[in-house]
Amino acid sequence: MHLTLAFLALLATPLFSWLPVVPVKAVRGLGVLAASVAAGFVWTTAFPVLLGRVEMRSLGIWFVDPMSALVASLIVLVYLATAVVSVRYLGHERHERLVTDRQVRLYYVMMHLFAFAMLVTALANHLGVIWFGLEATTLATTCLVAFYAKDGALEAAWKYILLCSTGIALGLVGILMVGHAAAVGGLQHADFLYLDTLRMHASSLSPDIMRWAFVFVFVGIGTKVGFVPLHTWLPDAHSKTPSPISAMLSGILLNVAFVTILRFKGVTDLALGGTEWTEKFFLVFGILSVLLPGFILLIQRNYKRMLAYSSIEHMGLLAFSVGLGPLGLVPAVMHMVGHTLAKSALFFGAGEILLRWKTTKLDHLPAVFTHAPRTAVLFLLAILGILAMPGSTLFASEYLMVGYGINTHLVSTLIVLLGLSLVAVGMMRHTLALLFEGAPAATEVPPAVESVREPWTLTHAVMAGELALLGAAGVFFLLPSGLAFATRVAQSISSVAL
Amino acid sequence: MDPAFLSFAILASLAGTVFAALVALLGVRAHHFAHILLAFSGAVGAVASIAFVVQDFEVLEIASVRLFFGMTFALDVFSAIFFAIVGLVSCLCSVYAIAYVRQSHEGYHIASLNAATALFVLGMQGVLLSTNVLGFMAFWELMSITSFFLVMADRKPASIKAALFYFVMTHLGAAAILTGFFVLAQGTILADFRTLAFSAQVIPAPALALTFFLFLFGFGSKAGLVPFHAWLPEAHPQAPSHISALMSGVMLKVAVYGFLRMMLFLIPSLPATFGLVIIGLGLASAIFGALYAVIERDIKRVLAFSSIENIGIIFTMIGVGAYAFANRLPGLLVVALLAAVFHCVSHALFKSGLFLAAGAIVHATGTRSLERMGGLAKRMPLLSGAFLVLALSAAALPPFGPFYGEWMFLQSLVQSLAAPTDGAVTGVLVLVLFAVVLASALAIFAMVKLFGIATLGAPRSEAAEKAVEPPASMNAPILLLALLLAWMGVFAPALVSLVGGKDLVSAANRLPAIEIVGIRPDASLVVPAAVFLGLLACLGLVFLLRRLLSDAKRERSYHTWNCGQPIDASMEYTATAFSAPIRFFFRFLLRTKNTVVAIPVVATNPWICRRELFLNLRSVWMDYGYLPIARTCLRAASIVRRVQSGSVQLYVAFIFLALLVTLVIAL
Amino acid sequence: MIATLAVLEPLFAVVFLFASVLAMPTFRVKSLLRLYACSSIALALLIFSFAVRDASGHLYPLALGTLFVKGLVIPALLTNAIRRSGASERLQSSLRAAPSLFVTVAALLVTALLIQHLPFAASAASAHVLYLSIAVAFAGILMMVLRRDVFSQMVGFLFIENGIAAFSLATIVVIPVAIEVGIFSIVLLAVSMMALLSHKVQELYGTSDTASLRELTD
Amino acid sequence: MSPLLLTVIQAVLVLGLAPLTVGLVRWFKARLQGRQGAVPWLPYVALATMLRREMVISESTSWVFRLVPFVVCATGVFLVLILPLVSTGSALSAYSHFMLVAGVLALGSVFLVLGGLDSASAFGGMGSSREMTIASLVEPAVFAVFAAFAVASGHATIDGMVQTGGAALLVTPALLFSLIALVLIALAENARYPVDNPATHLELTMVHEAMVLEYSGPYLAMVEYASALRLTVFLLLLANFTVPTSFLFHPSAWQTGATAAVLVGTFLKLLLGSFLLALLETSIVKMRFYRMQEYLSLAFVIALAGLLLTLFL
Repeated sequence: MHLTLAFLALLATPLFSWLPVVPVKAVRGLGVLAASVAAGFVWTTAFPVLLGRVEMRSLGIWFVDPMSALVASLIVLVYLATAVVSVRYLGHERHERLVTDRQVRLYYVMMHLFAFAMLVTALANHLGVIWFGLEATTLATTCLVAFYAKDGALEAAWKYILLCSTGIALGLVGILMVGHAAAVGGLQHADFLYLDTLRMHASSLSPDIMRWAFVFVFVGIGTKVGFVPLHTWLPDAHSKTPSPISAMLSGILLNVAFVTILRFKGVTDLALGGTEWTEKFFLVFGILSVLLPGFILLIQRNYKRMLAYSSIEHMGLLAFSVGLGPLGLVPAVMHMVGHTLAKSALFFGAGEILLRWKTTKLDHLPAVFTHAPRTAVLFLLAILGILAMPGSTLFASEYLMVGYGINTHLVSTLIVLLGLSLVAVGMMRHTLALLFEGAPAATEVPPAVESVREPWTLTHAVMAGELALLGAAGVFFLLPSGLAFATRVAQSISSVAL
Repeated sequence: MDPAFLSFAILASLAGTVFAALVALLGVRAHHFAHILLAFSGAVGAVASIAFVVQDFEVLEIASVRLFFGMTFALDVFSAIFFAIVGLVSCLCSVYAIAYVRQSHEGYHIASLNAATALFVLGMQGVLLSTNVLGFMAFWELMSITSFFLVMADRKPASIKAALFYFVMTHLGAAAILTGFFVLAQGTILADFRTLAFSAQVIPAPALALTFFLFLFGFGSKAGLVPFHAWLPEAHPQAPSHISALMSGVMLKVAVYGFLRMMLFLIPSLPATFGLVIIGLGLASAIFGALYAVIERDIKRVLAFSSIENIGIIFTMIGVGAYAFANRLPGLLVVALLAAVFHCVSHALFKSGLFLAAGAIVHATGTRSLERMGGLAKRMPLLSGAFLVLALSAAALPPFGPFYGEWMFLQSLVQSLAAPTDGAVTGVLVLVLFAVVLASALAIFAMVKLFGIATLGAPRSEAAEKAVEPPASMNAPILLLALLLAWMGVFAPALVSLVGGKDLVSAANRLPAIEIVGIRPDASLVVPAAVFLGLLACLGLVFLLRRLLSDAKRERSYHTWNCGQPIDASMEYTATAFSAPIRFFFRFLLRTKNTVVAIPVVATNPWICRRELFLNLRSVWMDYGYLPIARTCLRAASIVRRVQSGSVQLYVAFIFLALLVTLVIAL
Repeated sequence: MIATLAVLEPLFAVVFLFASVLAMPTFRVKSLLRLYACSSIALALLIFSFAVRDASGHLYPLALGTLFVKGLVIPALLTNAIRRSGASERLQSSLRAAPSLFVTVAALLVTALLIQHLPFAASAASAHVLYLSIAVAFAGILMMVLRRDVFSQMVGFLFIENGIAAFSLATIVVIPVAIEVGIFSIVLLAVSMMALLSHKVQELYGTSDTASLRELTD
Repeated sequence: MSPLLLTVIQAVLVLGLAPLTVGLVRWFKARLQGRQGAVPWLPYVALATMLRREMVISESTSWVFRLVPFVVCATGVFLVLILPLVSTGSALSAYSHFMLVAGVLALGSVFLVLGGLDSASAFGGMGSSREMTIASLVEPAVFAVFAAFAVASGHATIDGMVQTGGAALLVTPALLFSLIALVLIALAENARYPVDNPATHLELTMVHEAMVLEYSGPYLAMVEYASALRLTVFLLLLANFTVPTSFLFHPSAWQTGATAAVLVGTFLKLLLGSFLLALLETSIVKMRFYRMQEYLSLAFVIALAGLLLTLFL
């Protein structure tokens, strides 16, 4: 019941915010209100399942098990954070006459639809609905990528929609193959594409068809996740959208697509009767996705693209961890939580820097630390969080990941560790250049803006909140109860008892 | 003192450090209080651990925390010694920092600097106390990342570059150590050191070899062993002086502690070749460190290279210990490891003292280059006195403590030469003997150059001219360290027994001259106290004779003899000139290139010209080791970036190629 | 009526395939869209004949929907988008007409080979529709890779969509109506979005050639 | 004869005879070069006058300048007390461990170098740089020599080596190499001929003299006396190592009550040593400083040969 209410709220607000009668200032307030209402409803349904008091709750085509509950609550958390940050971000842009009122309305409409689509994808039980949700997210975000309609944003949006739609079309082929396998396997027509029924009757699905289906789904939806050979749209799209939206994109959309693939992996493993076959994919694509960004980050002088490549690298880490074996799901869950929090905080910080200096190139930026110390410190802490320094969730997840990796795939773990070192060096080098080394040819901000001490804005509050959450989750996951929580969530999606 | 009180004291020291970090964040006002608190907690930690060692308990359970999957922090004799070093040096450095940070015109962000210092000390204390893998790695990363921020405290491009280089090495090192732990753990993810020790007994030989090399790289890169040392002379000089004192004096020892903890307690006996590997790297570090310390002209880089040299000697001692164990020379094993720990303690003392003194000198003269110092002994008698004692101890000369560390090691080497083992072992021991002696000889040269050029003669720049004695709160720690080294010179056997050689020190408080084999030790028993007093007595005797024989009190001060040509400071011998013979004798190793540019004063007359010498001290390791690797990485990056060519067609082709390839391979 | 339809079914299939094959060498926008329209119509009729053959009720609206949406609405939408933005009739491609034709034919042969490996070729309702769907999809892919202008990328994507619709026909004949409508509407929305973006690209960059869309590199 | 008395006698004897050795060397060199030469006891007179002369101290020097003469002299005296020069088995002979001796020698050189640097003149700098190079590069050779003796005699203290040294020479001829190396080291340590020219003031060739250029009055006396002491110590040590125990003059004979013989023996050893040194100095020419690397590596190689032969024969 709560879910339908949440969806209603998410559908109603875009309509209101589009009507000209509602003034623009109210649209922003409405956005935050809608986000909090949706968050409230989703959390009330998700938390009992998450904390294990309630077993799985399947409500018709919606399906709330611990994993989808976790993903849904992360979606809504980032959605709420983005809504709050957008108030500051768009307020500042409107104040500086960079965006028209119509654009602000479009921004909010698309943001609500984007969140709605993601929730649908995360909680859906029917494969067709999942495909519908994924394609809806692509369409909603295309408008947002093309938001500034100038210098490359259009190009990024066009490439984004083209590549992602092609990818998801392949995903559709995979889904149809699963449907066909179900048909051949003798399931009733009504529930061909229902995930839970598929899991129950997995043994009757013919392994050959399921193998083809899994390959298509992995490559298709893998384009949405951004595995390496399929990642080319990600850096352009994530660096051209308004920063709060790229926080949602990088922070949570990639995770939603990844969980969809994990669901298919569950079904395929049951059908094939073993997890080794599917894990090979995750391992190979994971290693590729860690190595390529590792090298590019060494020479990436645009800080938003740097964060985009870091997202690709973290998705690669997730895939690698899942590829290690059934136990690899536990660090993957922790890593998902950590990456969402850290990456969204980073993009909010990038947004602040972009607001003040209007450029994403390091060579045109003065030393951020001297002019905007608050943003600089929070950005630095978030970078440390994402580089898995002790105290952040990623330290716990990468520790467990390397632990499992060393005993199962020694050589590939060493390669991934080298990749991680490359990434750490690349990102630290450019972050320090961004924060402390002002480029000589930096376009100085007019002195009027310069002299005023940097005010404590909403973004800083949200960033601080997320970093606090990151630290708290970091400590929580090191406690035995944290490990148990992560194992329970992983168990819900894994086909093998952990 | 009963164990409960001691563990409470250690906990208080940890809590004090954490509280100091929090207080430091309050801002500049809390600067004094934060440092006093840090000093106090350091002192408490040092005293408690020394008390623990003196009463020679076996293991002291400090606390067991549910964090890190129920991890226990414990202190045993071995880690207590290092805990004492950390406590003592951090206490002195924070007293020094009170005046130093306020007056330094480097533009430090004081609140974050103090907080990072406190967290840095906490990281080191945590590493020493933790007995499980996750705790060790967490505090190790904390130590690395805070020291990374401290190196770039003044936020200048040079220090950021150095800090980045340091970050690369520590990140790779930490990854290597983590992998080493997991390969050793063979499956159990959250093992503590005891279970690691058991599982290490059964792992196959190749896995054991892999763990050894991973630990050697991990701890070696942090300690500054030669092939992985290139970051140390870049990073330590950039840090504020009290931080480079902490890093050089103590962080390197924590790395040595980690390596020793693995070698002694975890990895079962290794074949002799591994000992040879450690000896090889150690000797290379000692000789290269000493050579570069001799030819360097930046006062803090000289000290950084001298740290590499001392670390090389410590690793050689460990290597000789491992080699002796493999070749059944138990006596040599015991003395070698004992000498290694003794040298760790002495190096921690004199190196942190030297860095603090160097910091005071740099602060007074405003420059780090030795070429623009001089004449400071006349202007800073107190500081230069302590500096002299520290320099002599760094050169391991007789009356002071470090001499006895090297004395024990070389003495045991010479004694085991006569042992009836096969030729190869004796050959190795002879090689080690002469390499260590050459390294310490060059170290004497480097320390004399450092002290001589920095403090003696006429001041070579106005800043040096106007230099004035640093404030008492900066001088006190340096003087205390000098006194400690003198104390070590007198009570070396007490320290040896403290460090673990209790049964080695013979009853009459003589230095351990144990009968290894072959050479009877009876005639070679040396009582350091007697040597110290003997030298003082001779000094007194000479002073008395001079008073008796020469009544001439009259003195006349006049300018230095200059055979008619008025001389000024520029004619004095500089650091480059002083080290010219060594640079010439070891040019095949050092590859220094000096180019002389001659510009004729008058165009017509080519003979009379103004010559300028450009000497670049390119480091061999940097040119042939690190830069090629960096260049290949960047070239690979520029190749890989072409993947993002921008053409949509290519991107679509990528998707379908990926699909086809996966289909072909997977099915 | 059924018999005639049974005879005509292979005709529809052939028209459906050759429309996409012929689309490759044509470089004029209007003819490209016309080919797309007739391939969609052929697909609609194919669905209609399937509906009649299997007498499964819900295929009829699907056939009608395909006929109306893919046959008429989308081509109309695209032509007026292209006309409004004033794009040049002549479309660029990295291969001239003849070579691209040969490439497409080669693709068809490859698909024929591929079919044997397909695990479910035998069990598909009609093997030839399966082959058709994969061939058309493959042609769509080639068009996207080989063509250098914005609009033909879109048309390539549309051909892939047609291929997949045929594929769904071949594999699971029946999908719940609500899901079918949802997928249909999303595809329509995606295409309209692409048209809008192509129009804007044409406006901003002045040409529809993708060469201008190359600045976003690392 | 109690060991304490032995040490006192040795101290008085060697401290007294030190300037005489320098005088003898100069006298023998003059004679060998056909000059009449000053009387051998001239150094005593020179030291006495220097002690009374007024001192001229340069303004640019610091407290280190004043400390150096005392430390250099103290190290000399310390060596005289612990080494077995006149007799073995004296009170402090247990401290004559070879590393301690090498360390104290190095301490003396280091302070002399610091004194040279403090005078802020190019001469002092050049002398100090060269002296420090020689002092540090000679260390490995010193260790090799004493390691060979230690292994051969079974004792780590020089006192023990000397007691068995004489006999050992005949038993293990390899020690001859070590002895030659010790001679080369002695020449380097005492700034004698092939390494440095003690009698010159030409800045390019003087090493030891350059450092003491700025000293005058009592300080110069102390430094001169210290270098004389060091020369005497080395000559007596060399003699003790070569003289076989059976001869009367060997210090271990002291226990057998042949006091007079040992005193005469010491004087004869000094006479013979200074004559041989003078002979050597008149026959060879000073080596260029930048060929010092060859000289020192030669000394090291010979010492190493001695050590390896004793080890493996």
